[in-house]
Amino acid sequence: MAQMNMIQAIRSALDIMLEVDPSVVILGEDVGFFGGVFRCTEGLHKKYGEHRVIDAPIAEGGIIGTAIGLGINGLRPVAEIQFADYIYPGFDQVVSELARLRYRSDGTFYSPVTIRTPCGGGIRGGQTHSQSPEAIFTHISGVKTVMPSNPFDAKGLLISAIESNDPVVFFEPKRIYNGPFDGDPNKPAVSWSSHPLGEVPEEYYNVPLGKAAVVEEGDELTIITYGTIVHVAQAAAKLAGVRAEIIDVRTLMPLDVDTLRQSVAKTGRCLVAHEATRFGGYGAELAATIQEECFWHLEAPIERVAGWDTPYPHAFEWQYFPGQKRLLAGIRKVMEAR
Amino acid sequence: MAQMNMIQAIRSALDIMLEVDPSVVILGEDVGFFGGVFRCTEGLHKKYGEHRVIDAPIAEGGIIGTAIGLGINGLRPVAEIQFADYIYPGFDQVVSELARLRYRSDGTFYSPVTIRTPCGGGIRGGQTHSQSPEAIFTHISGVKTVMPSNPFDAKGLLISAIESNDPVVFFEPKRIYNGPFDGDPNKPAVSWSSHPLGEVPEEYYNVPLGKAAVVEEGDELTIITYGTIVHVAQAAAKLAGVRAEIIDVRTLMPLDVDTLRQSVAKTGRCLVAHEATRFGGYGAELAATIQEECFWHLEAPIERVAGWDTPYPHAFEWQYFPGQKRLLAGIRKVMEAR
Amino acid sequence: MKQKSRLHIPHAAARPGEAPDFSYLALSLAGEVARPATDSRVAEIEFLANGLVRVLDEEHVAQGPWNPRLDASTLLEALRLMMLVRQYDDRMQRMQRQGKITFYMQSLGEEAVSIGAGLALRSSDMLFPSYRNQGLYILRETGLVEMMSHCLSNTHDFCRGRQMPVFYQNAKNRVFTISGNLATQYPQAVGWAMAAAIKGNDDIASSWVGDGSTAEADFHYALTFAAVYQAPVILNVVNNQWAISTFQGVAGGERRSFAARGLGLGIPGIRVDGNDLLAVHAVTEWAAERARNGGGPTLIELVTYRGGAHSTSDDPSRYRPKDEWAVFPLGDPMARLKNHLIRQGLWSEEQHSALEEEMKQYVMECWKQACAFGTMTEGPFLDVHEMFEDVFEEMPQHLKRQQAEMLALEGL
Amino acid sequence: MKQKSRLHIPHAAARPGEAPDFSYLALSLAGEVARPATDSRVAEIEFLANGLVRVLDEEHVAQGPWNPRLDASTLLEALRLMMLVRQYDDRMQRMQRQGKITFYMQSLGEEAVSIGAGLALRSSDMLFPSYRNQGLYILRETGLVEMMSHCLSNTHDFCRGRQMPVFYQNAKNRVFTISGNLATQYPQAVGWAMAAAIKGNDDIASSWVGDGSTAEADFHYALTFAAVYQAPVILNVVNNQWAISTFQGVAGGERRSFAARGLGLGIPGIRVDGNDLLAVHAVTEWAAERARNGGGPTLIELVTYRGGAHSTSDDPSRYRPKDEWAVFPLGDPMARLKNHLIRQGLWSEEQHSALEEEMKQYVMECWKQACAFGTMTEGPFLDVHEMFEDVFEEMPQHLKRQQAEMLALEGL
Ligand SMILES: Cc1ncc(C[n+]2csc(CCOP(=O)(O)OP(=O)(O)O)c2C)c(N)n1
Ligand SMILES: Cc1ncc(C[n+]2csc(CCOP(=O)(O)OP(=O)(O)O)c2C)c(N)n1
Ligand SMILES: [Mg+2]
Ligand SMILES: [Mg+2]
Repeated sequence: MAQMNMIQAIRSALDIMLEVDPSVVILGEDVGFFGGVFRCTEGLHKKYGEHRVIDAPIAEGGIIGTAIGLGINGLRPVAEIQFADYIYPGFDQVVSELARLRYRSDGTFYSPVTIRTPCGGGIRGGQTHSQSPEAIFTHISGVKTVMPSNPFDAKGLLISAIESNDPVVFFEPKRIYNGPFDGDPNKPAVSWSSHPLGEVPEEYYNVPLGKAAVVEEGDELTIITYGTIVHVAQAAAKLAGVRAEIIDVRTLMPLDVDTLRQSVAKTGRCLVAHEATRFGGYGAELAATIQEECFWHLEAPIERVAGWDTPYPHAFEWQYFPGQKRLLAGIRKVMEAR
Repeated sequence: MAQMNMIQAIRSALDIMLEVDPSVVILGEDVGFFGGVFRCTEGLHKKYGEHRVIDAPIAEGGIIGTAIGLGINGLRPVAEIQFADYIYPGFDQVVSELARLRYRSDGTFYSPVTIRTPCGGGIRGGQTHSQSPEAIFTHISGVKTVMPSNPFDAKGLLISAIESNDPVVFFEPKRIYNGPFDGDPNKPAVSWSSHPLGEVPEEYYNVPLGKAAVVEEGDELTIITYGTIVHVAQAAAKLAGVRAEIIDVRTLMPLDVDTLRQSVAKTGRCLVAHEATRFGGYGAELAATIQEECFWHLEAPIERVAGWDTPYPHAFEWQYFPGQKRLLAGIRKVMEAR
Repeated sequence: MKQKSRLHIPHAAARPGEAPDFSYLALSLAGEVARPATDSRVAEIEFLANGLVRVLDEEHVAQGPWNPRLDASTLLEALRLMMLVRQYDDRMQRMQRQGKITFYMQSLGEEAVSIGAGLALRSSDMLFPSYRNQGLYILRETGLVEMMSHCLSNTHDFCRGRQMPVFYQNAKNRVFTISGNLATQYPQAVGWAMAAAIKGNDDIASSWVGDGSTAEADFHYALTFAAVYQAPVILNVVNNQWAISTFQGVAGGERRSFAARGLGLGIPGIRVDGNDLLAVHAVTEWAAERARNGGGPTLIELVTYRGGAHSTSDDPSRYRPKDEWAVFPLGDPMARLKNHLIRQGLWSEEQHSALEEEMKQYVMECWKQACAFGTMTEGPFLDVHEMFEDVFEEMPQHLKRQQAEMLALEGL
Repeated sequence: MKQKSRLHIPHAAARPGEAPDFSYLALSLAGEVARPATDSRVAEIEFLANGLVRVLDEEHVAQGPWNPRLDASTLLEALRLMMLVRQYDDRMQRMQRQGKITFYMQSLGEEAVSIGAGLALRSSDMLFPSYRNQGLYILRETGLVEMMSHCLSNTHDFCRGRQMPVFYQNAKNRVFTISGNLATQYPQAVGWAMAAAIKGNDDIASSWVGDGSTAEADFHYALTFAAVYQAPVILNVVNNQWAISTFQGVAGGERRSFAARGLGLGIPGIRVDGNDLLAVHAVTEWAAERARNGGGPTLIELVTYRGGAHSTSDDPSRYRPKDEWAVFPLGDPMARLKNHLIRQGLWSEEQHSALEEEMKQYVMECWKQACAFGTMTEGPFLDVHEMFEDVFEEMPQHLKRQQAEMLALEGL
């Protein structure tokens, strides 16, 4: 076991996969000699060579398009998109090609591409370095969508994603790269070393795709969330003094409905939370599913707490970010509803 | 009053706007000399000239990107994307630019672009000529999303969209271009002339954005839908023999929540239906919103009927398409739930 | 607007009712363009992007340095394949007109583009075609019955009814699955070629897009990545003068050849007579040798003409003169190869019509066999439950549920 | 892999610890490159994309046909503006280091790119800058206090705190709002220019992207649409040798100049010494005249060097030699213009340092004024309710609800 932050955990996953599988290649902007703007590929260029950790031109569509071709020819590409806010130029190759290849060719062609991309705000990045566009990917048939909330999961899920023969879009909440974040920007930053899930095995292991994690058990309320907000939810639940069962979805698509159903059937109350904008966000799918699956158990409407339906404003980052206050208000609303 | 099908109604809207507003320009693939692959711009090139109805290179991102520039310089562009399945190369210019321009510049820059694009299946188009990607646009803050279900609304809503200083993505369900479609492909095709909403004024009028239409009044069940499925829902409700209130959302974003709330508060039961794939589809937002707004009125879980979570298969178009059978089953499920 | 518009709008040379006019097409004589060494520096061979590489002259004689000197059997095989493609197209076009299939796209007049290139490449080279390259599938032995079965979406369809007609595939023989989205295969071909280079073998990739498709982002991505990594890839632009209703000028072809598009990135470009099978074969061989030897990508513009409608949904009489093809300066690729063979005494009109007859029968036979695997109206039909397979490698829970729901509804 | 990879990977000329090496940069002498008429046919002026247009020689004397012959006051104005940009950058860089602003990007060493072009264009011409063109905003009288207020996201911020620092805008003086997404402004500039042509006036648009950004789709879209419609636009590529950590070869600059990228579309390209204010002014004037007279677009590559870090989040010592800029063959644009003026007796070291001192004070003054409108820690602050405005022209119901909810939560 070692202490790793999320960057180190991701790097460890990439390092191991490059080591054990000679067909794994990494490409992306600044991922090579430099090691990535967030340092996730640091040292790998030197260790595995410039032919396996490849600096790419600044063209997200070209990176994903060529990655698909690399995959068709037997390699296992891991593409890095520098910020999720910049993935849109590559959207067509994801939707029309990567996600459809296996289906349209009756399984004779597929490309096992993993797309890693940092997402989320809380780093003063303004509207073009803070987005969480996961919902536009979860709606696309044929690609899996993952977002870890801690180093242990980040490494285990990334290894599963790379090993998967299905395409995976792997979102990395950059705010928690260096430490968990409970939503209070005024508190001194904490590091992962003080967090149990900052304990990460050096060696190979995986966390299966498609399985949610019950982060905290409880019987009064179910909070379904993922990414950075997992930590905010834990803090808010403590503040609220409710016995909340907190579920980290981890894999957004395919969704582990059973785990959600069991919990809400038990608690009868449910709050859904994420950082992305609310309207048409992933929380809508969660709420729609829960009311379908657990309607007769529900004692209150399912509440959604999410980013407002505006771009992410630089000056009002903390009013935009769904922090403890907002989650607390949401929890109260669900608990008091009757 | 005249009899118009949806193509004629759309053409009439474009004709009027080109006539009354010299700043209106149309650009898109094959929209000029040829008049568009679905004939929506037929004759306009000849009537208004090649400088206002412009044949564009095959580059959806270029069409939207230059349209934004045309708009910034005082013109009012209407861009046609030949099929909604091909809008993805232009997605970045829509999300990162068109939708954000007003916000990021504090209103000093904006571009009143309308993007028209045919969507939906039922025309044997297979997986790349049948998609309904509205949900990935409704999630984007800063763009309005519209989908008419008949000629009268198509003309009125398109005029409102063009007149709006906000960007609008205007989806045209191509299956009902020439006539309403109740979901039964074996029945002989009916034309709009037999439909009351095929009666369209020749002259200018508009249908405001952001207002849903109650297509049929009822007190047993609320069916919320839009586009082609409006007609399928009407047929299915008749078959089911339920007094269903059928609501055509028309404008998906911003959503007319009041009309939905009033109806479900009255009926206590709700079915949401659309052609797009189910997971993370627009129906999820509708269901999530309804259970938030009307929880205490609900006597049954909100049911979603939608396209399956697969690409649109050529051979199984009618098993994919949410037709009468599927809606009927959904209606029964909602009505029988207790 | 007060003032008059100063915007330049490209104009097609001729529209319906006007006399066809191909004076805009820069032509060279057969044998006129030099053939440089395949390891030449790009700066020294820019002329290849301006001229028009041609081998067959007006008398159907092979001329000049680009003559690939193909033996008789190869030439006859090329003619046979082109004839077969045309017969196949003809049959399928008519089957669509009779409502037997939902959609079809011919390659009428462009047969040499696929056959000439396909014969010049190795079977280990990977092909990324566009929807007008059916010739490549036929050449790579995909089987007419299989291709027809695909167009019928029947039980023998290699993509199990997932795609509409003409979106062929042949993984076994290294021909990629065609996409409905224009040009997406272009950067994929570059990526495939990069992988070949990374593996250190000398396979190459070749891809095709139309003139109109060059405006798409994927064209730019492909050229950029191919240039940066010197990928062993051949990027073909099939300039058949039209993109549905817009002529090649709307794609930026008014001022410079499409072959020149890569020069600014240091990618050599060759403009070739796409209706001259020998020329197409020769330039493909040249580019393949260059790529295999580490010389990187080549962009080839194949000048040809779309002899038929864009697709069965299209009506070209609305936007171009009916008789354009008849006066197209580069003629009909099949007739030209046929006359070349006859001229050499390797072939005769009699043999030609005999083979044509034979093929008609064969294609008819194939159609019957294909129909035995099911038609749109008569079974056998594909199992509807299969529509949920291959979205992912393993079917996730929500798809299993939807599959069960659907089967119940269908009473299965 | 068994065999060795044959993939070509571009290599930076020098990495940390190695001696800087700019031998890959093709240079011309001042005055060496001819100046053709602005209505020349593209084919006749391809040489402009290969050479390097330079006016100032080693002795700081203006040479040759591209000498714009600017009068003393214009030259002094240019120097003043470049100095002001640098002083502004220097102040803001330090303010970021002190935590007063969240982020900053300098244009150190690239000042002539913006000032040279800006002075050659009309105030009615529309500018679509990249984030390293602060010079254009300063030249178009955006106001340092306003620009600083933006970087502070304070009550005087022209975008009301909506964007992070350096994403300036100036609608009144026709400078577009900067986007965080690379190259998106490029096709927008072309569209703006198309509209000018449609309206029939002779305004032109000009846009800037970096060398790395040319790989994006929007670069291709812009060139294609500009060529097809002959839009009156100047498309500038600022080749400062680096794109964060990757050198210009990774963007495809290894084999051919960026100026040559448009030749395949019939767009003339000019490669110019981006650190020579006179040369930048001259080529911009040339392209503007060509565009205004209906000659269509011109692509200009400005060869320069990114003197500072990519941004305050970057550490270039990890990927390039520390002393590269010091030996960059095209030197420091400000020093070169200064020496040119001194050489002509129009300026002196004393005047220069005096003006520099004066400016330091002025910039300091502006900073104080800006801070009076609020800092990150001290008020006044923007009204938080404003964050819901301008998503749409009128606030829809759901945003009103969210606004009310937020205000309640904030206890406002
Ligand atoms: C991304 C995308 N945009 C638009 C279309 C619609 N479309 C299909 S074919 C075609 C014309 C293509 O012309 P060209 O590239 O010249 O090929 P050709 O048909 O002439 O062989 C268009 C616009 C599409 N299939 N994909
Ligand atoms: C679409 C997009 N992809 C990636 C980025 C991240 N990014 C910001 S600047 C930059 C490098 C740009 O280099 P260049 O175009 O040469 O401009 P320079 O910084 O050298 O002026 C990158 C990759 C972005 N902002 N937008
Ligand atoms: Mg074509
Ligand atoms: Mg740069």
